[in-house]
Amino acid sequence: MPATFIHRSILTVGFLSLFHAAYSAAQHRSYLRLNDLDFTHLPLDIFIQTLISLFIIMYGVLQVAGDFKEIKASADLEDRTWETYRNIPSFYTFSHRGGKCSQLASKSGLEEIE
Amino acid sequence: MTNIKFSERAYCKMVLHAAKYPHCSVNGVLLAKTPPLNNNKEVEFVDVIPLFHVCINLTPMAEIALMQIDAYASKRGLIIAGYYVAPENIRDDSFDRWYNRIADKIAVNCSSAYVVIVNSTETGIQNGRRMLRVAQYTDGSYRQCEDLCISDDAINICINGTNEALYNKLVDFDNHLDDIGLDWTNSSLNEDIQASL
Amino acid sequence: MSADLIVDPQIRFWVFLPIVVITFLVGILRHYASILLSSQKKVEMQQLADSQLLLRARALRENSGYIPKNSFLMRKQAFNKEDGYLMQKRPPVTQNMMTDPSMMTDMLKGNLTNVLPMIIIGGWINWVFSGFITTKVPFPLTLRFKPMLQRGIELSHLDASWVSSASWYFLNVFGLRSIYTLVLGENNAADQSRQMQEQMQMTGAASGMPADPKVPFKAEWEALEIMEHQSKLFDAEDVLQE
Amino acid sequence: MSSLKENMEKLKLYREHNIRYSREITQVWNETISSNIDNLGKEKHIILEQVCIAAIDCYQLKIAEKCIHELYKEFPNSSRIRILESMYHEADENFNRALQILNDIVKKDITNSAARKRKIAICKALGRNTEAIKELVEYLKIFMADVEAWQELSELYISEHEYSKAAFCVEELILHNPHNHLLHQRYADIRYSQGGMENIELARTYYNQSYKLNPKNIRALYGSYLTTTALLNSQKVSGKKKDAAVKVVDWCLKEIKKRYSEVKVSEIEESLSALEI
Repeated sequence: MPATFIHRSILTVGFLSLFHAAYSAAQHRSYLRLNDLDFTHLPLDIFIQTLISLFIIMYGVLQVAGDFKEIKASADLEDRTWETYRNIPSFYTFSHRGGKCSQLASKSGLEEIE
Repeated sequence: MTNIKFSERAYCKMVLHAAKYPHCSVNGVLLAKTPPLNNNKEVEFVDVIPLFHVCINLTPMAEIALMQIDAYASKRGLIIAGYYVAPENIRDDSFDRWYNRIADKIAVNCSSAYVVIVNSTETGIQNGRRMLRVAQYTDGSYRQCEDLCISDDAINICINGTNEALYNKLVDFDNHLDDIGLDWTNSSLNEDIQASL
Repeated sequence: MSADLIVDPQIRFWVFLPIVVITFLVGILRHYASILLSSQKKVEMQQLADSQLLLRARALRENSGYIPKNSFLMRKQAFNKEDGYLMQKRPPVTQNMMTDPSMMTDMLKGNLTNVLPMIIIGGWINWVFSGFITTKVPFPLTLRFKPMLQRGIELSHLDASWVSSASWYFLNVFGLRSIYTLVLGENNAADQSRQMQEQMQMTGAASGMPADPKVPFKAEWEALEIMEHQSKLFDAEDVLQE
Repeated sequence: MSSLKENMEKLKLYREHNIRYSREITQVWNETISSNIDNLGKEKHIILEQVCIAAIDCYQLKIAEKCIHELYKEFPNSSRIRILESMYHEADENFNRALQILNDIVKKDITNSAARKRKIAICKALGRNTEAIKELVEYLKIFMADVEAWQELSELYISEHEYSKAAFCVEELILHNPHNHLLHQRYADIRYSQGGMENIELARTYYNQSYKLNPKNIRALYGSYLTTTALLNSQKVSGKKKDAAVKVVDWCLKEIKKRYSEVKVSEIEESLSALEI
């Protein structure tokens, strides 16, 4: 499945939201420091935002990254046929029916039959 | 001497098969009307079934193919009466070299099997030559037959066919085994050939 | 935290960034210089054959389960018998470095592109930018890191997480390697037009071959000798019916 | 007329899938590439090489000449392009000239495997298959791990009907590539062609292996069917084994029919009845 615009924007939104959460957390820490309070835990809203954006990013990445590969080692070979496997360019010969000698051979060998 | 006739369909499919894979050895079988024995003076090959191009000297898939073709042919009142081969290297066109177990098997079924060597070079097709050499295979020896009868229509279809890349439509048994959705009887190609007569 | 040490922002522009840029550019320059100077390594025929032989022996050892037992035994015999592939006697290869002039030039070129710039640029940076504190790693470190991170600054009371300019240079030299692969592409030296220049492809890793094949041959011989054939094929009957 | 980019994509696809579509490639060249050689960017050289080989294959020597010329302009000393040139002469039936070029290359660099392979191909082109086999065996004594050469040798042996030697080559290929279902199937094909009960048993194992590796491989399925029926027909099989074999045959037939009913080609489907005995 090709990555669509929607998936890309989902990913972007996820990242923005995550950064926003991180920034909020930093703000919270500095607020605590200014008021000489001890850090116990993050506020719940920041916590939830972080989690949600994490999942959004995970979803977005999965969609954008493209198709998965099969885990089996032979999976890549499944669609190969002899057609392509036996085709070895370094051993090509050109004296076949499309080549030059075709003209010569057909002159000598076949005219007598006609 | 026997007079050998090729129908347009048979001739075209043979030549197109050779033209589709110019760099491979290809083979196939020829189907004739059932009683070729009564009238030893004339044989008409009405159809061919293109078999292989990947590796023509291995037997298992050939056996499978022959079983199916036999069933197909007998339903239509035809018999496998010959074997054709187009060698990879244009220079090897002796009958002995292309002796094949398939030809042998046909000879068992049908008292006189024919072996056809197709030497259909691209330039040859364009010049409208007939590019076949036919031999009758009896008791382990080949007798070359000289009396071939091929209509001009067949040759013209081949000329047009190679120009329009008609060979891409042809399906041989190897193609069929790679993708069983492809039809080795080539019914649509047969219709095309019929239509252009 | 005793971090009340304020670093002059000018240091950022005149020391910190220049060091990064200089090391990066020197790295690029060195890359191209090595391309210019590198000579096509000639591979000895015998060496090539040996490495291919080893590849084949390894393939046999690893995947023997996929061929019938007889075929495996036949091959094992061919490799391991008295005068088999792995037991061939051949004259010992003595490659004397001093007598082979091409080895000498190769060594010289290696020095020229790797060691020399390192010394010169390092010395130069030490001379120009010596004595600055450039940056601070964002975590506390023990005192043992001091000689590594604070080369050129002899202050025993300075926190170990501060980095001096000379150390910053060395960090860059080693740390920029992955950036080079990013900029210059994977496997650095080889790009496409270069491949064209050479031949199709060299099968087998001939370059990594030691001069004396005896040792890997012996190891391979031993491994093959103790090997038992164990079929890895699926059992014929039950494969199809699940 | 399709755009240049599309055509480049197409050529890339052909390259990746390694298909010998020489006619199509030269057609693409005539359509767009020939007038846009300098707009190919990074892929220029590889495309020129590809087109050159395709053109040689179709006996369109003018195109090939142009490609070789372009490549020589940039890499005047490359042995890879010298090999292309020798291929050009080969297609032109000027085998002596081609051999001369190849011999030169080998003389300069004895490790050049591509040139050696071309020399073997020339032998084959001249129809001297036995000589080609001999040369190839010599080649494989040095380049023992060259998979392509083993593959070629196996095909040559098959064309000479020397099945046991061909089987040896395919075994070698399997060793280098044990998860390739095609090789297992080919090995089984060869063993079956050899004949004899032992070989058919072996073929059966390998068809099953191939089917296991890739259930889409219909040849393997047909092969299992064929070998198991052969097994049934032989006298030496005991009762218990026979029952199992009958089961396998039935299963194979069912599976084959299922495949065919999925694609719906009625004319072929009816011919399948021939398989039932």
